[in-house]
Amino acid sequence: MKVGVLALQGDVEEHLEAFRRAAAELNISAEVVRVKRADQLDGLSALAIPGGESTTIGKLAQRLGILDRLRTVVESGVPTLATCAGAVLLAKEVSDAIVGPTGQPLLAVLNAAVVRNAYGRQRDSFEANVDVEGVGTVRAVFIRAPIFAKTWPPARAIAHVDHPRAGRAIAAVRQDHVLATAFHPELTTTAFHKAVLEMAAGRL
Amino acid sequence: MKVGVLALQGDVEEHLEAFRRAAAELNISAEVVRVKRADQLDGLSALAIPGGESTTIGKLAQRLGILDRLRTVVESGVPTLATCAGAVLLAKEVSDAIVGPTGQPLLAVLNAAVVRNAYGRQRDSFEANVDVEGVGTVRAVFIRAPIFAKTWPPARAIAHVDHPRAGRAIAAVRQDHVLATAFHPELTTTAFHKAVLEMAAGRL
Amino acid sequence: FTWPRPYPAEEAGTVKVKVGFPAMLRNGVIMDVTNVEQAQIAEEAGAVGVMVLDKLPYDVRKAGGVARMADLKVIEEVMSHVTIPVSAKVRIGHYYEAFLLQEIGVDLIDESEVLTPVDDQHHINKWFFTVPFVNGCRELCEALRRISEGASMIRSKGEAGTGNVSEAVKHFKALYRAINELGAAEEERLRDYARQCQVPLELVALTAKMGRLPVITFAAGGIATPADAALMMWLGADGVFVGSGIFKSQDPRQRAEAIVLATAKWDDPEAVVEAQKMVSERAAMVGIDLKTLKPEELLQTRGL
Amino acid sequence: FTWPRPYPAEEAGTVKVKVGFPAMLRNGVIMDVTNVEQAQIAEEAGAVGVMVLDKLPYDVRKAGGVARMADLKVIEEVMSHVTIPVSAKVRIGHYYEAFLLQEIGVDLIDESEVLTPVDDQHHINKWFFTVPFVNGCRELCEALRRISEGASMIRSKGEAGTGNVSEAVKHFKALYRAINELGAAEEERLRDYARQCQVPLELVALTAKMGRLPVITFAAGGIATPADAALMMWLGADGVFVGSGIFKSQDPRQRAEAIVLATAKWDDPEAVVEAQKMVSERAAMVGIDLKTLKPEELLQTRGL
Repeated sequence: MKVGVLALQGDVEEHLEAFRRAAAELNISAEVVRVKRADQLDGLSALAIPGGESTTIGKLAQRLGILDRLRTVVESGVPTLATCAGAVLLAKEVSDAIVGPTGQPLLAVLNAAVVRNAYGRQRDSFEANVDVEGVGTVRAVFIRAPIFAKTWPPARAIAHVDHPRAGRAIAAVRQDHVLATAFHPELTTTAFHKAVLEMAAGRL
Repeated sequence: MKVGVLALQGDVEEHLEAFRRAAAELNISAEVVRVKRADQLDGLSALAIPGGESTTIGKLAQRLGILDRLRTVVESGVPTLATCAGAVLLAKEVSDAIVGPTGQPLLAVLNAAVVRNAYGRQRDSFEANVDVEGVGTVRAVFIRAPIFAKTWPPARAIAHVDHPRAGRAIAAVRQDHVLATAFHPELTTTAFHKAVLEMAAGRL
Repeated sequence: FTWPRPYPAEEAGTVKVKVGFPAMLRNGVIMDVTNVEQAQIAEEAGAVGVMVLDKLPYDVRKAGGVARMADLKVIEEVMSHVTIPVSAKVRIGHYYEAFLLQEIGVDLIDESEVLTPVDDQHHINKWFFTVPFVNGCRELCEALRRISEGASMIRSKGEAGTGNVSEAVKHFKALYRAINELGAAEEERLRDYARQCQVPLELVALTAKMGRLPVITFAAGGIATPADAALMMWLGADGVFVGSGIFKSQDPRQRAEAIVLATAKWDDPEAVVEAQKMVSERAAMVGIDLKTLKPEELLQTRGL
Repeated sequence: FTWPRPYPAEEAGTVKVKVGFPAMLRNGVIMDVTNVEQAQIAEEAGAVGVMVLDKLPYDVRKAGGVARMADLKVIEEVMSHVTIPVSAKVRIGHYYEAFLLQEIGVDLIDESEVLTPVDDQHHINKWFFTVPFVNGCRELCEALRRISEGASMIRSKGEAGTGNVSEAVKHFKALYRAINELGAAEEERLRDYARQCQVPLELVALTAKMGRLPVITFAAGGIATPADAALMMWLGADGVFVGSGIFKSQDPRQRAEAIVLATAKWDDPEAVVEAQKMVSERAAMVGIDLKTLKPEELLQTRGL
């Protein structure tokens, strides 16, 4: 089966690598491809939207006419993993801790309100151990991470992290077949990619 | 227990060193810290305000919003040792032998009127043996030292020095838990720091 | 990654975090800006970051005198008007300008040969910082030296402010030829190499194993057209810095968008065509033919 | 301390007193001023002292001719309007200007390479004075020679009047590298060193034991921004002298406050940021690129 990583901008390489190792550990033969054009979206049984600059990815997706197709694909039930910038793109409401709301192009699929740079700037990026429902404890890397200010069903929080400044914050959200994280699992673990692949292989 | 030295400007190093040796001679384990921010004032069981430029220290304390907190801490009974510039800061009235009154920011805790540069300029700085009530004779170093023109209770003079030009002058004052000197004990002896530590340890 | 750890500090600024961040800039363009308007133009154009300067390299070249870090106010103003990472240059060896930038929360610091150096012996030891650093290099040894000082990102020096990309091409090829040679060297040869470059063996071994620099590497110096950008990506750059090429041209807005597009879609000629068409040759910045520069006007020889 | 005692004089001006005083200037900024207004600006800005000159170093460089000690009236006027210590420069070797300054009660005397020297063989023997002296140095030996002549305070020479801090950085590093080497040297090595520098052994031994100069050491020469000041403090300076950097800029008032703040709070980046924001790069004094100075225009080579 074919799984894709949106490869317009960001740490695409690490996701491809994670999928490859996840497939190997799960003993599934998966073909991992980069998605740079709209037509590479079809026939995907799983998708990942990488970390990076959400504004850049948004603008590029928009100008390359991928944005809408992406929305359709995600809504059509393709299991999707979105990390950091990915999560921002999926959210319905996005604002920035410093410059307030940002009129940036969005996919607006995830029922969540996202606040960018909530932890402060790059300087405040950190590592932490996070308990994720259904996965266990993972070493999480928060890089200019956003937080999910609030979620509404069917989206629900599956992980929390407490941070001295931001207090207790939601670190990951799940909405049916969509997994959105504020941190970067692809730098430390393959757990999330395994989850997505199992979803794609059709078992809960 | 934690003791602090106001470290905005002046001979901070010598006070830290004096406290360390005083603690060693008294066999108390004290943690000596520099105080550069308002929030480093709490939890102090003793404080020292070093010699230096009182105007500079005042302005810095003011602009860094430490002045008021400092006043509260001193009034709250934390035993305090103030030397030279320190003494000037604590005084309620301050004037200069040459330029008259100086509208410089003050803590205004000590009931004393201080005249700066009373002994003249740096050139007239000197060393002398001074009898200090409850400590004995100490080698005192007067550097651009002020004199306490007059004191009113509960502040009382605990040391005098006679100087050919200024005549007999008050060299040190004590007001409850506040010790103020015109000279620099931290250059020659640890006696004053021992006194403050004992106060902090709660005897006498 | 198991680097030795200098000070006890809490979990922020770990190596993974500092080296991870540039990974997020992949396929991106960082543009030199001198004020907010230019920064917003850059953001709308889709830049993944802006580099705040007092004067563009081309003007630095003209003005002479002592060139320092930009104003903090200007930098902060920029930081509060754009959402993309903001970075700034510091004079080589000037620890304190670096502290200040880290203090105001700059996302990336460039210890750059474009400014007047304050130390002609040592670069900043970047392990002391939680903010990632980027340094320029002309060949592999320089790059490895910077990494062993704690650089989390590397760029080619090229010859800043000339609008001629040929030096950058030369530096990138030199970089990758050396890396390929390492790929095949066995233990002993690595030892030699480590010695020549004066860097630890593990770093060389790691570079050899990965077949690339262990950190993100951008192209910089003389990029003026989308084609130049795509070329550098094609040569193996992870992204590009564009200096005077954009805001010294007559069509900065489109040129910015075009270069962003060309960088992102470098391996798709069709899109690069799109990008190339958004700019016109007449509007490009007039370049400087390298043969006309006197040796002491070369910026690339600064730093060690 | 058991220095040998030249003349019988009563208790004033003991070594402890002269060496103690600079200790009171720790973390402070001393500013060059040419009149009362500037002196008051300096005081309000929180300077711990002012240095009274006839012309700022930058202008000294321009004017040429013979540069002497400032007017006594101007100095006294300053002394009677500010409460902070007042200091002044004297020509190298000019005992009498020094006597005069001591006579009018100046708090600190700077035997400086900025003025035209009157003796190209000897510096003033400072043991004769009760007023403390400060001298410039480029490396440890020079510093120790000055101390053994009775200097109670030392500063780096840097290259005065250029607004470029790189020479000061070079001098400070040279200073501390030499000191560290001493730290580990045993007896014999100290002997060598004492011989090279032509200073008594005890002084070297003491320096080695303390791991620093036995007297307070300030940074001077080319400091123009708060960042420069913080950098020098970070390099181990006990305080800084600022010359033309302040009163040759367009925003002297804020620049003065900013540098005071940056010096006091050098180890607190946050505050230095505050300070840095109070100044803007455009208002800075235009610097002079060292490469453009002819050797005989260098002030740092004066004195021995």
